[in-house]
Amino acid sequence: MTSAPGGRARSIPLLGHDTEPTLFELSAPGRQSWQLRTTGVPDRTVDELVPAAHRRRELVPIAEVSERDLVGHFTRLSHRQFSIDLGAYPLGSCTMKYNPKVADAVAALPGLAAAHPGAPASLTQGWLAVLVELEEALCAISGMAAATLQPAAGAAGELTGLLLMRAWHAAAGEDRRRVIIPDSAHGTNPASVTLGGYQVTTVPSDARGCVDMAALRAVLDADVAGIMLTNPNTLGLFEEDIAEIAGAVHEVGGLLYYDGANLNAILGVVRPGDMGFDIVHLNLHKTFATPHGGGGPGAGPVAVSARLAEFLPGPRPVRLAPGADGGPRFGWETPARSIGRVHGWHGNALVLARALAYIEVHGRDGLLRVAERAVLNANWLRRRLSSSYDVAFDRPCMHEVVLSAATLRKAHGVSALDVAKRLIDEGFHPPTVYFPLIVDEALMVEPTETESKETLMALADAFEAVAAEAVAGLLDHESPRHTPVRRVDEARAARRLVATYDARREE
Amino acid sequence: MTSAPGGRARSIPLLGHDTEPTLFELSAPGRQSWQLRTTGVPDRTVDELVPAAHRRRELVPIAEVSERDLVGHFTRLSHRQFSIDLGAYPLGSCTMKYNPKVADAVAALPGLAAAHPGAPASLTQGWLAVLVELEEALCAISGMAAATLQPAAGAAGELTGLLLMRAWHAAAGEDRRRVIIPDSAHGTNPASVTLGGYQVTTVPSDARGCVDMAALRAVLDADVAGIMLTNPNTLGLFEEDIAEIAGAVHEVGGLLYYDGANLNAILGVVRPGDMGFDIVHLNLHKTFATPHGGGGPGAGPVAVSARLAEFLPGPRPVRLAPGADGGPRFGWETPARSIGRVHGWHGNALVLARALAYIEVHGRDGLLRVAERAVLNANWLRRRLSSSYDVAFDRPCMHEVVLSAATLRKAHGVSALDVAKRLIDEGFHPPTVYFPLIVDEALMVEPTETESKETLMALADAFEAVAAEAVAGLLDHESPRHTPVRRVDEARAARRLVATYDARREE
Amino acid sequence: MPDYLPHTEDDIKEMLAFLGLSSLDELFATVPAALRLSGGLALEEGRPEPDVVARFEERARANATAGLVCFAGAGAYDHEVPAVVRSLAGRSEFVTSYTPYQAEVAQGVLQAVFEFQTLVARIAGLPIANASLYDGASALVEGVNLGVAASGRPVVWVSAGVHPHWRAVLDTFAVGPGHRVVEVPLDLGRTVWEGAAEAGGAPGVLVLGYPNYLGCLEDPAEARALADRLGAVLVMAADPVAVGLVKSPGEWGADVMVGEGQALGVPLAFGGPYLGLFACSQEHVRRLPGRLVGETVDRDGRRAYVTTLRAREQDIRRERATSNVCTNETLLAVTAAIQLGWLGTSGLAEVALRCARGARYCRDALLGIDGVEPLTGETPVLREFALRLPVRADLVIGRLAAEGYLAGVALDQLVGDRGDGSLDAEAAAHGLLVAVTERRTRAEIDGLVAALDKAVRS
Amino acid sequence: MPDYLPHTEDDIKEMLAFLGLSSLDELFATVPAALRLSGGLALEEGRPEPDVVARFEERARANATAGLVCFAGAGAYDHEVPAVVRSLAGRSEFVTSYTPYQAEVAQGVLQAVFEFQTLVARIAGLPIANASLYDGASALVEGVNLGVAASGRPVVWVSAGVHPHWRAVLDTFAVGPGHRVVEVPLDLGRTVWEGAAEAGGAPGVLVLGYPNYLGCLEDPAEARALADRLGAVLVMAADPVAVGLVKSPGEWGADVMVGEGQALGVPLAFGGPYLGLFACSQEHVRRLPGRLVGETVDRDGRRAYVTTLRAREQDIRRERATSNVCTNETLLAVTAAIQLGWLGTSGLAEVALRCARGARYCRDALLGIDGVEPLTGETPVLREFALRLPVRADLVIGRLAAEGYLAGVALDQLVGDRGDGSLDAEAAAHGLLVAVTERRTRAEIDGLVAALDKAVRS
Ligand SMILES: Cc1ncc(COP(=O)(O)O)c(C=O)c1O
Ligand SMILES: Cc1ncc(COP(=O)(O)O)c(C=O)c1O
Repeated sequence: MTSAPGGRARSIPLLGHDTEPTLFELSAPGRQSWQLRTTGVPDRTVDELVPAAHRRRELVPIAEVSERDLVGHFTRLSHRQFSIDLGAYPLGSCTMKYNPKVADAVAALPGLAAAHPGAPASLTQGWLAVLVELEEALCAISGMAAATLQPAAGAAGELTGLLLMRAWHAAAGEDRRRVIIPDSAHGTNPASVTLGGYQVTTVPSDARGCVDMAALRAVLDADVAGIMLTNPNTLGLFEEDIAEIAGAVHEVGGLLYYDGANLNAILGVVRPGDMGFDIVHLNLHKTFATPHGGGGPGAGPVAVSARLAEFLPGPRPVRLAPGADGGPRFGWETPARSIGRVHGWHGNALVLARALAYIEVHGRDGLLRVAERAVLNANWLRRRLSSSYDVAFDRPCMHEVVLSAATLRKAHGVSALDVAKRLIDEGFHPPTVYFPLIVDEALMVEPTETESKETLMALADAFEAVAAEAVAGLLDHESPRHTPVRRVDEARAARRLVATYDARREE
Repeated sequence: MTSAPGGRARSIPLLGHDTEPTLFELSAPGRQSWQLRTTGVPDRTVDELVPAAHRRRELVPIAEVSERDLVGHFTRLSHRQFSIDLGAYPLGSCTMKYNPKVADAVAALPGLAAAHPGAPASLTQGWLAVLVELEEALCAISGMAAATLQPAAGAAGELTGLLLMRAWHAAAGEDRRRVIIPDSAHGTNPASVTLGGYQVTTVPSDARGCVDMAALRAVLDADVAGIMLTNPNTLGLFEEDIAEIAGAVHEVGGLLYYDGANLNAILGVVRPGDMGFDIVHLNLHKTFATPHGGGGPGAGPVAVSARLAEFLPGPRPVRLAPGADGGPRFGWETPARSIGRVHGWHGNALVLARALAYIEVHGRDGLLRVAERAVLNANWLRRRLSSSYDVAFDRPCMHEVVLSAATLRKAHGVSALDVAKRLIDEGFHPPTVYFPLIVDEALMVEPTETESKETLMALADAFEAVAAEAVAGLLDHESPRHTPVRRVDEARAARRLVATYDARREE
Repeated sequence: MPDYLPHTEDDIKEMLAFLGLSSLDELFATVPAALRLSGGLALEEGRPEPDVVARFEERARANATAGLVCFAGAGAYDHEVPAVVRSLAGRSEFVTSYTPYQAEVAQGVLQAVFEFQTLVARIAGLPIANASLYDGASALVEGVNLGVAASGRPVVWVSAGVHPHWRAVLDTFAVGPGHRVVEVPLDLGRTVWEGAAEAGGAPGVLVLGYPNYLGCLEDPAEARALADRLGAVLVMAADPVAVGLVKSPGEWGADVMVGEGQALGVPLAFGGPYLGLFACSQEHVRRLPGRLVGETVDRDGRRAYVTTLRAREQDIRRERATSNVCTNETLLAVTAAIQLGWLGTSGLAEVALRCARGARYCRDALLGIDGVEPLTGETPVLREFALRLPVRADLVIGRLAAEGYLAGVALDQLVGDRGDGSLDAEAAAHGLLVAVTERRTRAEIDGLVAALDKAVRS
Repeated sequence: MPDYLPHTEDDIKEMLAFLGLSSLDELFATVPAALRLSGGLALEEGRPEPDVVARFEERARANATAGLVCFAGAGAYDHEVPAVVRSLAGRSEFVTSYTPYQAEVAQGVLQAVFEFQTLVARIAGLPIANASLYDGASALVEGVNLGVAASGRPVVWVSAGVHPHWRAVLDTFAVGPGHRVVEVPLDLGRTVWEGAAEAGGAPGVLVLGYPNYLGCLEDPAEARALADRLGAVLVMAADPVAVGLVKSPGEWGADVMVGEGQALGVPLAFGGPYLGLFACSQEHVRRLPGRLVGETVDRDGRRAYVTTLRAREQDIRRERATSNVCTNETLLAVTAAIQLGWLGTSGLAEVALRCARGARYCRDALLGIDGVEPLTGETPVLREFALRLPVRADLVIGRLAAEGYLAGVALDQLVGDRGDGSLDAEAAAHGLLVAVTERRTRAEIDGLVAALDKAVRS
């Protein structure tokens, strides 16, 4: 079998719409990219070094490509990929704001990037300073007393928070079994509840899109460990009854967990701690603009009120008494009743450093502006689009608005998916579709604060044009039309699973 | 006038074929990207600092965009641009080989990139070492005695070389007026001759594509300052009579200038110095793989034989007697009869550093492999394509082969340009067209050594497919078809010159 | 007021007017006044980028460790990462995109992840690999969850040779589902499975480190046989670089491989973001945690990639999902695919071989220093090994830092008070774990040895 | 044998066979045996990338200057270049493409250059700007060539206030065309045009530096009037940052602006690659040197960009071309367009203002040191100024380097023995040129002043 040409570029949309061969198809026996340092270490054969019982018979087949073809392949793949840097990305609930490049530069500093996580505190004071100062900033922002930076993403933060909840109740000699979540909650919430060893009790949303207080009261009892909320909620609405909710939950001895995915809307306006939350996770890869990397890495620090601090994961970076020179000193400390480690080391350190840089550039004033502009943008879109789309709950929203194609669907047979795909042809990444689940044909739009009025106008025009097409019966199921691949067959992918190149060849 | 939306991405081929607005159309009064260091320097008003007579009345209009829109704009532009990293770039005479990323890393080292060119030698020993070691390597490669690294590109090297020629003859009390160049020469050669104060005498190529010896002898006399040749020449052919040429030119007291643009073909095989050349320029942005940056920067060092060294531009980096610690020491020195400076500082330093890195990785053995593979690739293509295209001079070539669409043109009304544009649809950057001028409908193909056999096969298949279409009368003038813009109206650009955005608006 | 906001004063006026509002503050009318933050956040005012960069440069300088010649490992290794990998993985299309929900505009990330899955599966010697998990520790937790679900038995036998931090993370997350984790002790670097039985209850899962945290290659055949006898799922926590030389978990018969992918192109970065590797046999595919990319075709029949078997995931299955993971470590998976592409078939083996050579050379030399003893027995080592020093290891590390070396990781710092069943406090305090990668030159190793010789004598 | 070559042994065999050859050597049959190099190049064997990087890191460390707080200028300035500009200009599509010969696949570079031309034209206050030249010095040479061609008179009056290196380059290249360059001396930082006449022959071109190399803002109106009287073309060598505050060359009536664009986002980089700026009035467009991008439409009527007026260029016009330039500095032109986009209308002025503030503050403080005198008279300065020290400038620079400062550029090193008509050797030896950019903090300036005070006393 001959290999595919590594220098042909018909797979980049600039030149054509071919598929890009895989790394494996580009491979040819004997090609090599690697170059390793000359060490002068004495040669020894594999046989001398690896006992026969363990030795592998053949090399692990990877691929054999020249550096030139390696570069061609992955550069071409990048041209087949949309990203924030290319344009607006109004993906609801994901807060796809511009990621400042300065954070990349900070994360690339050798003094940070080349630091070994197992080095003693005396040799890593700079990193400890970053972690401690970030923890302090996050506590100030969320209105909490202490935090752990270990969780690697939001969901990890959720599970960590639920284990804190569990430890808290256990310490009180209680064994509660249920955690309440609203029906509008993100999927990670119920999934985390299960992994936390709790049962999910779902409360419905009321006509205003908020937690139905009556329904909540009905399910509250001494078996309730706590409730998980995001506020603003996934409908982009602020839970106005949050004080009552907090009161009611606390009354039965439950704790309030805050899913910080939507914190962007309220930075500097209101703090989860002041709303009565006991445990808060923050998505640094959303609110604090750390790049999402096509699916990760993220960071989901968890901040708690004073009474829960002693349960936090450890070891924790802490300030020590100033050194001889009076300068700050930092070290590690494990809380008295710590639930233990939740990460192999100290958390996603470079993501944490990026977030601190973002926070330091914005400061108290800048973060407030972020929230104001985010909410302004979302409301402007809501108002503009309320005439052409159903708005799930048409009242002032926070950082995002949930539209619905329900009417378009009924009247014109056009789905939220059709609208989303058609928007691609208009030059925009689609919004989040079919979430939250309680909204029929949901189109969840989060413009974020870094998009300009002109971009919002163009986005609104695109949305309206698509709606108009639908009404005129001109909107088909063919879009997107320009992308290197058209609509993909998801059913087939699941039916005939091909999850590796080798599985394909076996076909 | 409202501004264009900075977040819309229909101009990237991934999503669509719109034109990308200019930076100026994206501008909106009051937007800002810049952030400058807090200095604590006392404020002073412009009036205090700039005398009224000099003060400008209004700010220079640049553009007012957010950092997010700045990133969107230039990232989108990059998706409208082909590059080596995306695929093969067989542009004859340009040696578009893969540019190793390691050279970028070297050029980014703060110790190199942040060094001020006016700092004394004692503070820039590292840079001086780079320059001296590169000069030594280039002399070894070209077989010359000394070199200047100042010229910023090949053409600058040519002119520098011609001035060295002039200085040499002047020193001998001679005032010669003519410089000979073959009719196949690159346009910079004659242009440089004129700027060097000489008249161009053109010698024809013979039936074999080489300098016609008889014709050369006929124009040689005491008025000839020298001859400029590139060997292999622009037809990709080695001038086999080079020894005779050198003898004849030297006989009349002329000097031989070597245009190093095609050096890639003979690295480690034969050296210009051994062929009898007196002055040699090297295109580091070709042979030594420094990235061409969409048109520059380059570097065109000039190496000379011992007898010309005293005329070299100055100041020159030189080795001094070892320091107290026995380590190497470097300084500056201006040759006795230097023609003077040819660059504002020391040359395109970061390009020079990249080239040295490339040379050090390859070494004596690697550079020879480069030449062998480059010539192997070109000959393979020549052989493969000789059945479907005219080969200007169908005999073993060096690093490139000049094809011709002459027959296709006569028989099928298809031009070299049609072939070139059609190749774009096949996923390849076109070859150089209509150069060298002496070849009718020239298609000059230089695959370079970093393209694989598979890529050459695909390229050959594409060439043949296009020829077949032409023969079948199926090749139209419509290609390229997928690119974000189709064939552009060059005549109109020249007729109604719009060289700035402001000129457009005046229309 | 530095920020990245495009809104001009006029924009804000116009937009507020359009909304019929007179101030930005009114946007927050639905936030109860009583809860509103007065006086703003307790943070400094914003500072321009160059000021912030200067601060970080200062913090970076305060990490002395970054300038040292690195012999530390313990799960984080100083391997070569070439400029080409950094520049490709840094392409902003990979860096600034979200999870590939819209396949038509995400073929770049999807295909790169598909290639990553293929490479992990080949390294694991197992047919299925997912699109990554947070890190090795989280991969272990997911592996155990899968094993318990598959076997239906909550008892988990974990070799104490598994990385101490990973075991700690497993303990933390075992609480929710209520797994009963039994730690099986080491002796001279080898797991003593015999005793485990007493712990009561037949295990549903066995976990073995390969190599273990002390760098020793234990015998997976023994664990496999035991697992067969007990009808348990065998999870191997394997190192992808070691696999360049040794048999893959699949060859040893593991049902699940979990691993840390940091060694595949990811910088040390003080411990994160790293890359959780997860592979398993075909029968467990529907229990696979996290995202999975599959190949399919588009409506024109063109090959295309898309996330698949979504029904396992939290956003669809919610409380019955196989895992709660959503955001994973995609960018690092893409980086690993590029790094592996750069290493290629010969390079992965070459790196493993060079590590083993360097480690052997270094270990022999260090054992030549009197008072320095091996901490493990005859079990073979590759890239890393444990020694018992005549002096407390933390003191030695401190002294060698002054000489320009990060000598390794002190065992007591690593294992804390959980130990591994064989280390007494005294041994832990004198225990040093030394790693030698392909980047370490003979001169650096000789330098380390000389400095350590001096350090243990002074 | 490290390299970047894809050829396997089999590839080579097959390809040679296809060519009917039996060895690679036969490929070079047309090279006369007598000329063939025997024994190979006199170079070391190739070394793998990491070895080479290590070497360069060592060389980089040997450039002490890079670590100093920079007060040196003389045409190369330490301005802020933000991460965003570096990352955009580093996109491989811009970095690894060739000259945009095929417009359809080069709209990215073409449009970026079109925007660059627009920005340079606006800064120059002139309607036409080209796609860049090598550096300020080469731009000056081209400007003079244009002026001589336009005026038809080869005599060129150049103010001695023009950067000494540029004047040196002009002298070098004047030899070919045979321009007669007359240097018009400075006095206390101002050009004394009066004397020039004697040099004989009416000049076709006048050249003025704005500001001049000593940082002084001379009066262009005087030069313009003189040029009018003599019917000469006025070329102004202007600094693009200064233009943020002062009138543009166009406003002053210049026919041509030449300049160094390094200050617009280009690193100091030991002097290159830098960026030659060139702009002129409409009447000279057909004499414009170098590449020019123009706007047009494609066959579908879409806006498109293409290189235009090619008939001026060497590849078409050959020996009658307006210039021999082919490769220019496109990547730096693109960088400058991005940097200017980042600065924007307010930023360019802000940078110029901050430089002027810093320079004024620094100059006042330095003049407070006894023995330190101004070298120039009342002519106003912006970012840079010249002082006369009581001690040799090179000694002071050496002493301050030890304190962490690059104090400036020694005048004698800069002007060499060509001087500027007013500097005697002694003044040159004691002359120091100090530049203060927007990056210099008050603390850094105070530190410089204190150190210099100490240095001149010791
Ligand atoms: C509302 C909400 N909660 C939780 C999460 C989970 O966060 P992560 O993806 O970082 O695990 C998300 C992110 O998608 C979210 O939008
Ligand atoms: C044969 C030849 N000579 C000279 C040159 C001019 O080199 P540069 O573009 O670096 O000025 C070139 C480059 O195009 C060339 O191909």
